[in-house]
Amino acid sequence: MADKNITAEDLAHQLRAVSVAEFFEKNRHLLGYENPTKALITIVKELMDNSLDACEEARILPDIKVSIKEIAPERFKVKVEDNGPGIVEEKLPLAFGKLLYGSKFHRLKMSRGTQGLGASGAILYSQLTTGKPSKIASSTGKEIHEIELMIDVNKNDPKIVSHKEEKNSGKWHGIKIELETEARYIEGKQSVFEYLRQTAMSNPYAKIIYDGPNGKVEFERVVKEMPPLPREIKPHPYGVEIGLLRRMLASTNARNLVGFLTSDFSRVGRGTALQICKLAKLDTDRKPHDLSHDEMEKLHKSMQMVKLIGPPTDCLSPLSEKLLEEGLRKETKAEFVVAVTRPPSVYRGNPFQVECALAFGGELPKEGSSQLFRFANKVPLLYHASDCATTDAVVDTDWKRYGFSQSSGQLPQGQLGIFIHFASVWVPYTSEGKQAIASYPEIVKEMKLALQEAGRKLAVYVRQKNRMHDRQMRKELFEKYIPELAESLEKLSGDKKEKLIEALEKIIKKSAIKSEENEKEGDGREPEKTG
Amino acid sequence: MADKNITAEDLAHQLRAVSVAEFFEKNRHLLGYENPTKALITIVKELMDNSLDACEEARILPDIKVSIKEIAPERFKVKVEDNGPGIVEEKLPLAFGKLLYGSKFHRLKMSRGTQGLGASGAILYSQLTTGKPSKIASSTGKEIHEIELMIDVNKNDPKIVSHKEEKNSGKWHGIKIELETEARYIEGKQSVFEYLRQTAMSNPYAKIIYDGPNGKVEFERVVKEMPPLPREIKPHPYGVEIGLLRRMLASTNARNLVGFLTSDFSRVGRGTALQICKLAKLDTDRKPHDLSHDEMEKLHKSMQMVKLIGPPTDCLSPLSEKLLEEGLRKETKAEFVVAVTRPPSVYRGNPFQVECALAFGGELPKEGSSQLFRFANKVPLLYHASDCATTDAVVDTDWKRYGFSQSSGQLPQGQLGIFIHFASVWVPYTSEGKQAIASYPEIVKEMKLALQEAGRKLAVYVRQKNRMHDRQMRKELFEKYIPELAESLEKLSGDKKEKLIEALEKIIKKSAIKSEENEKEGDGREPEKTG
Amino acid sequence: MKKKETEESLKKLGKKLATEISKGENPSLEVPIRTLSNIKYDPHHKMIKMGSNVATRYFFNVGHVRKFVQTVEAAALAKELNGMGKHLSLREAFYRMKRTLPDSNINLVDEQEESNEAIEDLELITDTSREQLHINANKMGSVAGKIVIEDGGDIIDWSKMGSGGYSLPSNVEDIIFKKVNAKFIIYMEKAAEWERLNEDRVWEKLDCVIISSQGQATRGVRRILQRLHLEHRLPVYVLVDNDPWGFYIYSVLKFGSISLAHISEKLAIPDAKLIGLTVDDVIKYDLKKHLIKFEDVDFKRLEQISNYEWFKNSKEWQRQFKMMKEMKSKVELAALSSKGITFISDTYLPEKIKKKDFLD
Amino acid sequence: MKKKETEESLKKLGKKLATEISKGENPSLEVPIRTLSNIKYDPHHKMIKMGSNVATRYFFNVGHVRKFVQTVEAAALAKELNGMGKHLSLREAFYRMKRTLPDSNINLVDEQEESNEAIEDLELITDTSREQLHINANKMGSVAGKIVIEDGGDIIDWSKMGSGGYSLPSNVEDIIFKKVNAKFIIYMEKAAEWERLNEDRVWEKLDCVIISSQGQATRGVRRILQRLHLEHRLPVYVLVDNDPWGFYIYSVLKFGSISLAHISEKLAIPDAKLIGLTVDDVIKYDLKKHLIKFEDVDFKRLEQISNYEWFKNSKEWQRQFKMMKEMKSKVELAALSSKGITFISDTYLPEKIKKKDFLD
Repeated sequence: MADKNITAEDLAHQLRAVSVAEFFEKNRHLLGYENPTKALITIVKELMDNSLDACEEARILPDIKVSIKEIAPERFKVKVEDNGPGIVEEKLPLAFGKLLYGSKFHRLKMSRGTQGLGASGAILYSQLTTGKPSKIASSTGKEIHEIELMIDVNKNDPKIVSHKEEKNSGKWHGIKIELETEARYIEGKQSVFEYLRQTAMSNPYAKIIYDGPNGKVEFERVVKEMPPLPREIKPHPYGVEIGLLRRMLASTNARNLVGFLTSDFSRVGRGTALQICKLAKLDTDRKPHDLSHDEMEKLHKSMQMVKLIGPPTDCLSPLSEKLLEEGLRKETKAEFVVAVTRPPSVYRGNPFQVECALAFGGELPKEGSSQLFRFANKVPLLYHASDCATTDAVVDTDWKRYGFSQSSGQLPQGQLGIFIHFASVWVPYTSEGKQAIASYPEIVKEMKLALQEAGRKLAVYVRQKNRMHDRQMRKELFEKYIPELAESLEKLSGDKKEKLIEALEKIIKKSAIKSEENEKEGDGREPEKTG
Repeated sequence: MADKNITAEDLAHQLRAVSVAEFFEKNRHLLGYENPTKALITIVKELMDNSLDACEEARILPDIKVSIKEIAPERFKVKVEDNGPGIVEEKLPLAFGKLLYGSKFHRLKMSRGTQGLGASGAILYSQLTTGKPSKIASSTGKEIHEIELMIDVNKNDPKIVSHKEEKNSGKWHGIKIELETEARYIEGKQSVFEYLRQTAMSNPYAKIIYDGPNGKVEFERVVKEMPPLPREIKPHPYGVEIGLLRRMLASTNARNLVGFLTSDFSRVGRGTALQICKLAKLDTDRKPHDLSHDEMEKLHKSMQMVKLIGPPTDCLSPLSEKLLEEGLRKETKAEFVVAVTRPPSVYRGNPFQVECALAFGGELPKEGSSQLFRFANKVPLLYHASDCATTDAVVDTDWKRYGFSQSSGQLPQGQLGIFIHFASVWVPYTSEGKQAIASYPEIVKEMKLALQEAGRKLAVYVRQKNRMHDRQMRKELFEKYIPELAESLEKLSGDKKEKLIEALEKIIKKSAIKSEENEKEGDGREPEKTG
Repeated sequence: MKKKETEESLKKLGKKLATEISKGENPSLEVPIRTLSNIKYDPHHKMIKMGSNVATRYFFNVGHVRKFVQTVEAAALAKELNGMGKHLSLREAFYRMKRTLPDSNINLVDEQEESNEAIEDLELITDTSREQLHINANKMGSVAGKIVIEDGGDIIDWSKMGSGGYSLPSNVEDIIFKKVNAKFIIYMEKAAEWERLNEDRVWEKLDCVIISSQGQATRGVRRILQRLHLEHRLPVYVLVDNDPWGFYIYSVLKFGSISLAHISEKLAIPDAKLIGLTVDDVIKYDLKKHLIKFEDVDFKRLEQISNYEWFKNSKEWQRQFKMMKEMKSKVELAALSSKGITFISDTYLPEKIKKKDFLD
Repeated sequence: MKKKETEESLKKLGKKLATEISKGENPSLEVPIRTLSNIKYDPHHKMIKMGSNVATRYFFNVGHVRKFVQTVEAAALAKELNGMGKHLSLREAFYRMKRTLPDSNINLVDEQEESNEAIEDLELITDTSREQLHINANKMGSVAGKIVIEDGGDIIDWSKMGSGGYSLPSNVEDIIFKKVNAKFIIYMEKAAEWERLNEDRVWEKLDCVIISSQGQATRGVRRILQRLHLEHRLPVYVLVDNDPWGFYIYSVLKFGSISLAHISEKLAIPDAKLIGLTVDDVIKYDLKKHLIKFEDVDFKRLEQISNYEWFKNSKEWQRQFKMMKEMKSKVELAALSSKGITFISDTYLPEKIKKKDFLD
């Protein structure tokens, strides 16, 4: 072959479809597997996300066990077990053995996972680095199915290596998954442990048992209620691009435009639908399938022009102030915690909601910068803090007002923990790693409002605490200076030192109350008088 | 539905496959469509890459026309036409209307595109933002096929809107593609114009005509030879992970292990194959399909343990020093250009090769930092310069040695253009945007060696140029100081000023030669003598 | 002579405070405010003076207590020094005041800044000068010329001081002028310039006194200039570089300064005149080739000075400022030596004085 | 007296260069090198001295030409000054040398730094001192005590100088000592300290001379100390703060300095002794509560000084350095006033002198 000229026919022979699995195997960094350290965290995160989502949908308080054991240098066995509803036998292979397969991609509703790439991605990475199948056990409460699974990368299809069915005397339900992987284990700010610790903060109704290379830790359940289940919503007209509108028109069951607009979108009533048609100069009886391209463009434009209220927000499931406070208090042992849940808001047609909490004192580090804990849809974000909307919001907030020192462009200083949770049906991550939230002005603004409200509440507490301390200090201060004054004054006036001290001590008792009233002068400035 | 508890059965009903097209539509930033400015550059880049790759494989000197016209605010019509081999009619819809479909994913050979996501991604983005089909015309030299195409996003399949066949009296061959898109057009460092300008630098055998919103520009062909066509190679044992080995074992046509190793890998002869089997304690006659997992692991380990020469490097197609120099000279009008092509090298089993060129003077900016032009497989990199191995290599090179000032950690200062080309079968991009090369030590080292060699050659030129200038300056300098010296000396010694001046003028003529020899002293330091 | 008065006013202060204490009141000090807002130019007396704004400082106030005690301690120290007839430098006074409060690790003063402020406040409270409180400022300055003084019992003839001159003390209150044959005084900002004039015996040829400090004139120098001016009517001519800093030295000598506004009467010489260098001198004496380019800081200073109330209505001064601003450069006195080694003594000064070519 | 010699050596230099030029040679100057590598401690004479390394500077050398012409111009100026019997300050000399080269915008000197260096080179080339070249250094310093001098025809009695003292000129070469009744000299680094001792009339009570400069002693002060020491055998006692900077002032007075190593013989006083403050004094006089914490820069300076060759073999000095390092603090002379206003004059100095409690 080689240097002879290649023709279009030659090239045609080389054209082939690439399977999704092949693509992600080669581009594994897109899934968070760019290095062995991050790979381990990604595996745990993806399996945890699935477990927590499943428990929540089934309204089961999550009990999750995570185990990581080193079985050879840079090779680990990872196990995650939950008490969720399990997956029915027929769907088990596809749910874990096919990339881009899941329940969450096509709906508008807040959840942790979205793309059907999480667990299958972990299994793909495991088999790429170890060549071994993964073991999955599932039960919906009846018998237990245990399968060994690999992914046929060329076809992006599951390949079952073995399948066992067992009795389930304990009525166990849930998923247990076990896989081997090449990885590296570290402790510290970006570690599996920290990921689980923060997950416990943002999911205080979950119990998490972690059996890691350095021992066992239990994160206890702090509260017994779960936040309400989010509802699925339909797209809001403001958030729909023309390409998507064309597809919706083609696949709708509605027989005319008004029906299409009212049934396939949220917040569009009959009146609004008529208005949209009128603006687009389209007959309300037109069949959605029959629109020409120009008509579609007009329809799309008109949809952006009518006045609509924002999308419904019950697709969101915030933690609530109470849960936030409990979760944060437990993990930081803070002496004071305050939480704020903002009302829902909208960016680019997507509903979202911001929550924040501030923790003060306790086991938080006394020196240096405050600690920022970032979450999106209850999932901790460990990487890329500097690119994140949460960081922008904290840095832009004037913490001096609330009694914390802060250099320009920096986090505040002090014994402070800052928790920010961003909940949305579609989180605008800045990059593929899903580790930072893009700084849309609407989002940063909501975050700042939340921080300011919480900051004001915290400031009241801190000030009260300081006041008690000040009173005692004041008295001691005057007592130290009295002998000095008396001594100088004796030299100056000739009056006896002892007599002066006695008189001054008397005044101090009398003036104790008065000096408190004077408090505001106590900043060292002298009142001016015009003589 | 809503708050009633959801069971595993309910969840099972919601499980669905997600098409690749749906996935990338929602995650378009993974393909370089994160904002309207970058989207326009990405579209041009993807279409250009395909055209250049096709011409090169068919050994045709590329003639490419790019046209961008604003047809409404933030809406553009983009046309790219090449004179390549074209695509046969049957494959036309799939090549453009299906994501992850292409000729380059499965082979080890240097090329611009790799994943079969380029053109189809551009069409997907076009239809998402405008709802319109794209027009593609193709001819292999016979009749011309013109189709209008959309992508069925749910299925990831092409949908042909129209198909025309036309006579081809002019025997034209190539591809013409025309699409509309939402976008924003800018000029400057990260623009379509700059992308094309740099493409012309790295592809001096191509002629590019650009008809943009601000007028028409032609980048002329500078040379008429193309670099040799790279050959496809087989994987090298050092670069194969166990998961891939497992798949190769399953799909090989070889009937025994020795056959498998010698025919499916590069650089493995019979002797080495036997050695690998011996190390793995595996019978050489074993059928590749029959290996157990443990045996595969042993085989994999043994493959890493034997001594092998590096992979063949004819899979690479560097530009060559001559082409580099011509390309850079034309675009910068530099007064001096020097290029260096390093011998091929290897990182992680992947062959690669570094080229660099330095341009001095001409139309390069006289003030401020030098200009760095970065390329991977002949494609310009416009974004993320600070994260790139090329920048690391330039910054780490000591440019003071070559006569340029440089602050620590910065690019050198001066009228200097630096061109670095990284060629490899697999470019280790730092992120999905394909805009920066990861700083592997092997890669940075090669780049630095190339820069140093070119730097030394440039320094010789610059020094020679400076020397001529210095001679004249020296003479003028002494002539200025002579009257001063004479005047002071008259006061001091009583000798007549005029006489002294005359004597000094005489010496200056005589010593013209001698002072040149003294040159090295001319730095103002005085030679020391021990008295 | 004023020693008794000083001691009295210090004692009075003590008595006032002791009385307040015995009555059970919060003892307080009325401290005239030394911020810019309380300082005004008095065009009638041609002097910068303090306004009448006063702050009350209490002992029983967390923000005041430390300064309050420091001020009283400064008063006690001043009383002791007056009693002994001894003087202390500011640094020594700091060490005298520094002591540790019982049962604590707090010092009454930690930084000299604190004792300095206490002493300044005390000057204001008791309407005395630091010299009267027996606290010395810096010692700096030489003098030569046709005057004989008596100081500490010694008779000193300033015209018989060889090449070095008489070294001025920091406190000149006790100097007695025995014989004054000088007709005027030239004050210059640099000791090198003084040596030039002394070597050339300018004071002998022109019947005058030459005095220098270094840069800004010290309090001792300003006081002796003022005393000779007031007690013996000697005109004072100021010789400085042609730059905003030289002008500022002149301004302080003549009108007083903001930081010492409270004792302007004891320091300022409203009739002092500038004998050079003016911008006109630069042109007339052909010094343009020795221009030193202005820096940003020079422009700023010039801008400030040209806005001083006391220069604002002077056409002549505004002309100087404008020319300097256009010239964008300054010129040093030393540049006169480019015209000849003794040019300043033989030509420049005699000419200026003969023509009465002064800037007022 | 040495004036003729100076003029001769300057003329000789000119003749040498003119001869070279007329022979068609590249005229050259041999300049002793002033870098650290060419400076050595001479333990025999107890002085820092210049080594014998020399650099040759050519006119026809791009790197040398400017400095070459500057040096010759400095020589021409010095010859002129000697001829006139006049002196110039360094700044005035700069202006005298500054001129623009014909047909160019180059000045012969642009910065005073350049003329200063040319003058220093000239001192080395002609083996003269700046005083002999008639270029004045800074003027700074007061003196009082039991000595009578004659200077420029005036008779000046240093014991009749009131509260101010005699102001020392920058050039003391021409001073004649008429009557010397003092037994020793106390040199102190601060003028405030000098005023303390003068007010307390220490020079009278202890039969001595008190001299101060400000910080590092000026050349004039060092020369007068050396002249009194050599010509009248007066011991010199140095009174400085207890810190590395005080020790350094002592070191320079005694052994000379690196920058003026070429004229150590004319400035250094190898027999000078430190009268305080030593670390022992700090302990003995109970000054520990006035410690001022060392900064990094103090530690560095102490480290440098303790490594000086001339201190390296002195057990006593190394003991001081070690104690200071452990104390991590310095103490100022002014702190003695915390013991009593006149404590330094009444107790400290008399005790130290009586017990000959000096550090050598």
